[in-house]
Amino acid sequence: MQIEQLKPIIEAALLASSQPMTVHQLGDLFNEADDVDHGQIARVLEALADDCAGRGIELKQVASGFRYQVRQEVHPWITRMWTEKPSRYSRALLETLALIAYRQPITRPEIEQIRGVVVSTNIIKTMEEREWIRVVGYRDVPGKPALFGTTRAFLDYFNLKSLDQLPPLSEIRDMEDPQLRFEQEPLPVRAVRDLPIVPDGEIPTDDADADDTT
Amino acid sequence: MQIEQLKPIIEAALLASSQPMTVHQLGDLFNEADDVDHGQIARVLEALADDCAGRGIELKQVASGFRYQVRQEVHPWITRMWTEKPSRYSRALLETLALIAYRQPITRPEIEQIRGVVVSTNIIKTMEEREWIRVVGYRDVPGKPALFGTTRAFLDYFNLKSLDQLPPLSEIRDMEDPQLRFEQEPLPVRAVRDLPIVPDGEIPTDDADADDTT
Amino acid sequence: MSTEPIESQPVAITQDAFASVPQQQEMPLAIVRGQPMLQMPQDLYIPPDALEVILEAFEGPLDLLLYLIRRQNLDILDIPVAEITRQYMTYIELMRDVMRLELAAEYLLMAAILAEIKSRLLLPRPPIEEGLEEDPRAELVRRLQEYERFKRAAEDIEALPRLERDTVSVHAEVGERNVIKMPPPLELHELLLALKEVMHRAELFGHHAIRREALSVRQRMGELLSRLDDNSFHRFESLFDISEGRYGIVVTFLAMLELAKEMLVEIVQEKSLAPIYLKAKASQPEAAADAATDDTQPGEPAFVESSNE
Repeated sequence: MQIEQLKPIIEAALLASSQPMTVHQLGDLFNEADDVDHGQIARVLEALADDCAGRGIELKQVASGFRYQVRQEVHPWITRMWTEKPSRYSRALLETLALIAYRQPITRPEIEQIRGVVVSTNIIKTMEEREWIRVVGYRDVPGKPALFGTTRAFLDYFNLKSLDQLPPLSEIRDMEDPQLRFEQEPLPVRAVRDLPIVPDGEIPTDDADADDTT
Repeated sequence: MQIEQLKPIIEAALLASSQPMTVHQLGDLFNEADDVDHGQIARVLEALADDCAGRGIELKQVASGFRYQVRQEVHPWITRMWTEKPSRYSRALLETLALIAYRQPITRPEIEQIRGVVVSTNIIKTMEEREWIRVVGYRDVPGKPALFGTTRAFLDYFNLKSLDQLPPLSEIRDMEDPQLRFEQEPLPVRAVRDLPIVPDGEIPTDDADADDTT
Repeated sequence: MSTEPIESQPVAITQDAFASVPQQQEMPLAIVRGQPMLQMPQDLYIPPDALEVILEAFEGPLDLLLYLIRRQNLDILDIPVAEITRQYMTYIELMRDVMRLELAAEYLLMAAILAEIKSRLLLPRPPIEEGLEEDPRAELVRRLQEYERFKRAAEDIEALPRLERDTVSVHAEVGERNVIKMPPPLELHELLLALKEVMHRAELFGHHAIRREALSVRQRMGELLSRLDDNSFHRFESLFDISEGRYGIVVTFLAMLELAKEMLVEIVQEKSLAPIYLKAKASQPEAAADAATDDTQPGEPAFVESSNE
């Protein structure tokens, strides 16, 4: 089949499907007589993505395949169609999700250790119901806590192809602030990485920065 | 708003909506500051319809408004998306088919007599739909039951030139035990489905941080 | 070495301004018992009235401590530990009413950790291994740094374009969806096993059934019956296909005999040497009586669920 014949079929298939479709799934639409290979499909997908330039939708590749979606720029108008506001997620949920995404597989006690607070069962349940996380195993320690990992649905929801596309975890920031005087002599490597060793003695306090808070 | 600014919004709205939209409903997406009138929307709809030339979808006006729909021409490929996974034939069907193959022409009461149970109409219908069996005549007894025989399609399916190529009954009697055979079959589909959603290797390994987890 | 805790003072601002802005960009502000709370705490001392708000604004003591260090330049060494601890103890009492004892306990634990750090710092250091001794704050700082990374990661995730809020997937109408049902595959082997089963059950493997069945004859029987289906007489010779050769002719002849034996056809000849005719003994009944017989009863299914057996 010619690329030009393939394009309308693949465009229609992606728009007809309720889920993103992989190159493989798109390939299954054709039989031997159609004579279509995956390379052709990939080229068609590229062409279709290019065709979206300047339009209200874009062809996006996420974890479970390709999907057409509304461009972010026009979305504010589209949301006016729906009376229901999109759900907002609490910081507690997002922090827990971040720990699961970046540190998977991870148990609830491990999450609590890093966050310094108890993780509510509700948060775990909400994320499981949304199918963003799932139990991937159990840690072999007393109590056998469940190990959580993220799912394809999580990646799809956040417009990601794979976990590598998550924003990189930030560098560890030093705890010192400009007011603290540092000893000039080099510190042991470990200390440099881990902590600002504040010299004994009085620390000057600067109240000028206090108005940052408002 | 300029027509060129309107087009992406209206295109996205029509594709995002689960229902057809009227010019009036499309107008409701804009507020006063957007300064959009129904005449402009109508012109945009015309332009969007023209843009569909040669594509897999078309912009159609139906009773309750405008909607994008999959073009009739690409339907044959699109319907392949909703292919149902094949189930398996029941033991009852297999036995009935085997008896028809080896004892044709044979009537349903005769099959029932050998099997000791009633042969459901469903089974006969399923095999007729698959064109593996057909009525070859009727027996001259009360009720005139149909005589069934196998078809050329049946032979083709099993790659047989003629029924002679089926093993004789004596050989079947000495066939190995079914239990032994089934063990050699590939794993059931279920096991494959239970595999983790996240493909291996997608979990970012941040070796530098590994010791931070405690 | 210690300084007095700086009181966080609620600043009066028109309530409307706050009612409409429940969440602001960086840190949530709130109304405490009708009083707007503008300033975030400047150290670990939280006015009891504001405690509930603090518990909601911060994701726990690490978050609060991090805030104080980053925003208020609080030095964890500078905390009046005794004072804080005493105050936190009163929170515990307060928390009993609000049923959030667990949360308050986390803050109290933090105060305890700080107290421990401070006490260790105050003690004279052993003279040996001076350079190698770990700062007592190291563990807490490490935890704060680790927490901060994920706090930022959560903000990053929050900022990612996501479905519902920033985009939606789009679809076109398909019209009629005819689901294609794929017929199940069947192995010849499976079919033969089924036959073995039923033959065993019916005890058909008796000596009379064991004879080598001429299946080509059985096939031909069906074919002949089909040709004779029109309820009229057919010339005997017309039923043979010469091109099949001798074997084919024999098969056809045997099939005729078998059909006659099973009384499925009648063979007639007016007189000797006259043409022989064949006719099916029965033809299609007027009504589809066959289909009607057990349509009402469910009977055995044609398919099985793919997972069982």
